[in-house]
Amino acid sequence: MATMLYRDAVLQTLHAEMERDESVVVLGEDLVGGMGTAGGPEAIGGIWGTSVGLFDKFGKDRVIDTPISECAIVGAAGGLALAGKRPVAELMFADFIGVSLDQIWNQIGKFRYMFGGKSKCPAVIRMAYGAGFNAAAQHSQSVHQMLSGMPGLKVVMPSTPADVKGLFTQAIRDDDPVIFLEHKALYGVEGEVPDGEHLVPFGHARLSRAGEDVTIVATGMMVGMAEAAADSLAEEGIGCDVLDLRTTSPMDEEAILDSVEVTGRLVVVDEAPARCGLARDVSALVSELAFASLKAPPQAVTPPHTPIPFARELESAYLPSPDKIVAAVQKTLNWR
Amino acid sequence: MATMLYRDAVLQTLHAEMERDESVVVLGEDLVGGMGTAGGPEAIGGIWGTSVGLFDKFGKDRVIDTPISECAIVGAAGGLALAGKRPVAELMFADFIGVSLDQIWNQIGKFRYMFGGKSKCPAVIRMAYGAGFNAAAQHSQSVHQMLSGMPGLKVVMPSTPADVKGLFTQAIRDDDPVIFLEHKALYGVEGEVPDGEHLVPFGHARLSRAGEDVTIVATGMMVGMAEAAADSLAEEGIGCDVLDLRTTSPMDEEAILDSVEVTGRLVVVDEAPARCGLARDVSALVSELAFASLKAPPQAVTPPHTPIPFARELESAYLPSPDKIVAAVQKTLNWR
Amino acid sequence: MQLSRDALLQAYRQMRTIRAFEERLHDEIMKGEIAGFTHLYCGQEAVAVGVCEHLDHEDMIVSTHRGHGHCIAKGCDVVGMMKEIWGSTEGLCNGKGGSMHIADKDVGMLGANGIVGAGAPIAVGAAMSAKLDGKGKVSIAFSGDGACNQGTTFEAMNMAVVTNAPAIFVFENNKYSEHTGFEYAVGTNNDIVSRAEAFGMKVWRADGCDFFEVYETMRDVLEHVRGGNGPAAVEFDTERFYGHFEGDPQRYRGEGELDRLWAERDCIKIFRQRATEASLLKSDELDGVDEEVLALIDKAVDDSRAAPRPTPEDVQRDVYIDYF
Amino acid sequence: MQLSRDALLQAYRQMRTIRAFEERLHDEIMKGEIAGFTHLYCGQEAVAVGVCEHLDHEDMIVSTHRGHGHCIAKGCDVVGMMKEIWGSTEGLCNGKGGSMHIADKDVGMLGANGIVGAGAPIAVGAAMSAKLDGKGKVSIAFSGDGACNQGTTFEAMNMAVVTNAPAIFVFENNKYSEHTGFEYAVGTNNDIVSRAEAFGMKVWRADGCDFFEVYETMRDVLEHVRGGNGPAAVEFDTERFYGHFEGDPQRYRGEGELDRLWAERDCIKIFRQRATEASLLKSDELDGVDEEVLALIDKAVDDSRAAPRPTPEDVQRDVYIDYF
Ligand SMILES: Cc1ncc(C[n+]2csc(CCOP(=O)(O)OP(=O)(O)O)c2C)c(N)n1
Ligand SMILES: Cc1ncc(C[n+]2csc(CCOP(=O)(O)OP(=O)(O)O)c2C)c(N)n1
Ligand SMILES: [Mg+2]
Ligand SMILES: [Mg+2]
Repeated sequence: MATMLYRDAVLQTLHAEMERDESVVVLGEDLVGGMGTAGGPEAIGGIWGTSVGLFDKFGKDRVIDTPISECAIVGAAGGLALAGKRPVAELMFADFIGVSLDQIWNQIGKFRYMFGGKSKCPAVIRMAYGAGFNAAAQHSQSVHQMLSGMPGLKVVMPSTPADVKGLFTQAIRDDDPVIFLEHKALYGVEGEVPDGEHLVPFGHARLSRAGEDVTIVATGMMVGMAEAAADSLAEEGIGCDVLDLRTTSPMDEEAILDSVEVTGRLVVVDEAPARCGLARDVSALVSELAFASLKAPPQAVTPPHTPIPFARELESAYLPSPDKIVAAVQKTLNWR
Repeated sequence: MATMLYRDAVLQTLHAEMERDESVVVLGEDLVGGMGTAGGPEAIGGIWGTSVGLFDKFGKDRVIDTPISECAIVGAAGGLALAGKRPVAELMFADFIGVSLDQIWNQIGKFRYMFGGKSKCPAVIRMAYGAGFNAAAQHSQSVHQMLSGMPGLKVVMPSTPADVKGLFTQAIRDDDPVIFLEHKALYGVEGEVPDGEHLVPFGHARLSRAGEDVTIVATGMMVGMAEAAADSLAEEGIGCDVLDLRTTSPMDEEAILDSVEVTGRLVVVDEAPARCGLARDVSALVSELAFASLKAPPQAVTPPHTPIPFARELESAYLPSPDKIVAAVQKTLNWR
Repeated sequence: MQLSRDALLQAYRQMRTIRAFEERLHDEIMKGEIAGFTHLYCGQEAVAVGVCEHLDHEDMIVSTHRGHGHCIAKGCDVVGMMKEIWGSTEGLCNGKGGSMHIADKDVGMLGANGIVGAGAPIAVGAAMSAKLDGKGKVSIAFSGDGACNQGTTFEAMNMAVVTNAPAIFVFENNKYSEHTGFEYAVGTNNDIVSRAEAFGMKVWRADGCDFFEVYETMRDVLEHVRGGNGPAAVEFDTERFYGHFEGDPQRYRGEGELDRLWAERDCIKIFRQRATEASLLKSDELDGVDEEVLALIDKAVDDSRAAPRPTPEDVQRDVYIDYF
Repeated sequence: MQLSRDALLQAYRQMRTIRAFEERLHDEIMKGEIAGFTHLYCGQEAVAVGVCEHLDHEDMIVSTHRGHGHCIAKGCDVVGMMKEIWGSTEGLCNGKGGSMHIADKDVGMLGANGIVGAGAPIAVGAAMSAKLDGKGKVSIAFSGDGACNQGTTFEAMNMAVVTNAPAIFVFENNKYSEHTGFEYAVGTNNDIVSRAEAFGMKVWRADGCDFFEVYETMRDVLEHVRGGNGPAAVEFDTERFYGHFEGDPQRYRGEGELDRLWAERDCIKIFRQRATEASLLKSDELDGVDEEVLALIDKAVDDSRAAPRPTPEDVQRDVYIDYF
């Protein structure tokens, strides 16, 4: 097992898959960097450093640096996929689904169904999401709740470098359109990554902490917070299952229900607000399907119903935290 | 009280509010119709017939027929609102939020917050939503679940001509940005509408049927289905509260919780799929806040996780129906 | 190069098939037999056929809400299309798509589209793929005069220029977007392709009601694009004979406008005239084609009426290839 | 018409204020005092000031992610801006917006924007409003050479032409969008405003590093637009002196490129040279302004450091005017 950064797991998977399969093509803004400049290509290799070295190795027809035209980027990915390629498009910030949603939602997500199952659209749309950098309301958002609600799309949210490799490889080889959500604050996180071929199938949650008192469900950046909460609760003798969903569409409903059947108590942590969000979805799912097992009302730890504020103090107050998760766990334990 | 069509309640409210306040401006595609043609202006008055006669009365600077440029339409509404006007933009089909989402989500919905409460954006974005016309995957969608999850927006879903008048008047006079969702299949529905000034405040659900056994929560087109179900259940001696939410943001959580406290049983009907949808939101809300009152697991009646199919038989199977609601009510009554 | 007699007959057959398909739809829709939103291509046949007669199945096209003509011209099965519009499981899209979403990747028809302007970026992606394959294939985006105001169309044009993709933007200027006139909605007030030109693209303009002009113009366009010289745009002046959608009262038309168009701008009439006057084809040959085409459409409708209907279980099929 | 001495001094003061504001930010960001993403306008001052010196508070502007210069030129309070970037509740946006979202509607500054291309449609709406008010006011959208590839920008230009709105599209061509060169990303490969021209708009081009040229060009542009002759576009050739964002290593620059720009294309240096050589202003007058400006920026930073910080309760304020 090699140790590597989350960011590098993205990069190395791209290198590996592009070598393995020449139908894999990447496109996005500044993916090469330096196009049309005196400094020349590969001046940056993606603003997240997730495409360094691709241009030199695979050339301009497979590593396509694009103008600032997100709709055309996703649309082109759709066209490449319909034509038999495996495009991996980068949107830079998840917030930019605002300018490209039609292509994501009404086009690539629906081709297969609208065309009666006779086309396939193996496109991956990568984007960096999440808060924590005081980047304010238009550069910090979580979008999995919106995208998971769109039938036809698969939505992936890796929380570790190992899962980046396993899930991203799966995403590229998957024949359905996949939204691949990379958390900005995780890019610099290090972890062990299996050598050689490593695939993580979609729809299988990862149990990252085990306990019998409370089930905590989380994704992406929230997983680390849930783990921190679980670890501090463990010191007080409270055992938590921490379930990292890994993919929110498909969602591993079975793993959630199985865990709650044992614990009878549920805390869902999400980086998006509650209204029509993932936290409420999971709570409802459990309430509908594991009602008899529930010993206390499900708890949701989410940001409030506000845009994401700029100032440090405001953003910290906005986001979930291990403390807030601990409080929610205690609330469900102390219920009645 | 006059009797009028849902569609005409939209139209007459526009006439009344534009007369009352000259800062009200409307814009959208084919809103006038016939611009630049030999037939001349007012050839259509909106494809839903909801802007007939406005152009002749208020002229081209207040009744702005636009090119097919939804992003610019919503953006222009934002600019008009920031500059002190009360724009009412029409998006024709709700599905077209795909091409204009950035302006809805990242711009008009966030101006106030990002600018520290020092700007206001009294824009109304109207759009026709919903299935029932075999218009397939890109012209039939419900979008309230996505938009309600966007802090900064208010989301309104009238189900009767009277509520169209009351809620639309409120929307136009409201100082926050409002998404006004008109169901295509309701345009032709007739109902009594109060004469004179009639405002319905946001965040107040309407109890359209009263009963003590089960609470049914619905919006828009689903309200009629819930009523039909409640009426047929009433014949069997089963009493249902039918709550028409009217607005999904803000949502009248109190009314829902109060009703469930009495009935102990909840059925939520929604025209959008369950995943990260409104039905799951309401179920979770009740599970979190009225856990002790619940006698049975909440039931959601929603379409499956699929795009909207074309063929008549498929679309009928896709949509909720009074029968499916009755079945859900019986399921919750028969639980254990 | 002149077209051979066979090629001319084939072109005529395609145009007539589109016309007959649509006029039959017009009737059936009035009778209430067909559900959904249907936009008729009638009047624009010379464009679809004049463009697609140059293509093979590895060339790709992306279409619009007014897509029947493009589909037929590109080689989609006419009976399968009719069954689709009828909502049968034997339809080209198994009844899932309907009129606005017909596709058949096997003939290079990547899809009609209900979202105005959405096709152009998709076509650019297909063109990038064609470039990568290096076989000289092209990808064509059909767009209307209304679609040329959609941001996606502009982004697609710029992207095609930047990536030197073999994409062709075919603008069918039928002078109306729904009920609104081209002269109002398209800022330039003269044409569409001057915009494409400003993106650094080579552009052409031609009469879209004259098959021969369309065909010959496209020969030049394709030579340019297949030669690796980057994307191109072409604007065809054309006419829409029916309403924007079925049911449109067309109050935006001037007095006598439609009569004049039928008399002077009917591409099928024009084709027949030119082909017979130049003694390329004989009137009775063409009448023979007409009969065969009408028989085919009759069969398509009969088959569609008899074709199997979907069941509720079909709703959940084909959302994903595999979900878990 | 020549500018008065006072007007010249005011213009210089504005340019110097922008420069000093940003260079101080550059230092403070390096020290880690400031959170978030910051894009410096340094190098482009002559554009913001040359444009905005023609405007009053009822004229409106819409800005970009690189907005400090536009804000200062339009009259936003410099101390309030600094406090905003510091995240204080006394900031122009109460600490909610930060560098990318500064706005002050009272001076006609409708908002900076983190989404490239999003401003242009908003500016068109403001222009529609100005037209309705009939007072000859205008609305200006600032955009970069990168933003000119975003569909929204095109839609906005067409919409402005169609509605004959008094909108002005100011394109600041600093030749880079992030790390990518203008010649690569902008398909035309020569300029931006030829696109605007293709929408039927009157266009201008000028050197954005020369305040006098910007100012005089804008006089013509504004005369055209205030006169009700419809929208206009103008492209200024300008330079960005710092990285795209703070922290950018600028590996896309050629050898010696930045040194050359500082030497030859510094709009402040050029202004001083031209103003003193023509004996319009004296060097020591200008030095006096420099000192005043630096003192103001010192004060802004000191005040910002001392300014009150938000509390968790502030998070939920100002989402809506009233929710229930
Ligand atoms: C994004 C979007 N906006 C609006 C519509 C509604 N609409 C459907 S067709 C049409 C007119 C299109 O005009 P044009 O591009 O000229 O094509 P034509 O109908 O003339 O073939 C409009 C406005 C749509 N389907 N999608
Ligand atoms: C829709 C969108 N796409 C991409 C970005 C990321 N981004 C921020 S600034 C920028 C470059 C903008 O270039 P230009 O318009 O030339 O402005 P400049 O930075 O040169 O002032 C990019 C790509 C964004 N903020 N919004
Ligand atoms: Mg048209
Ligand atoms: Mg630039």
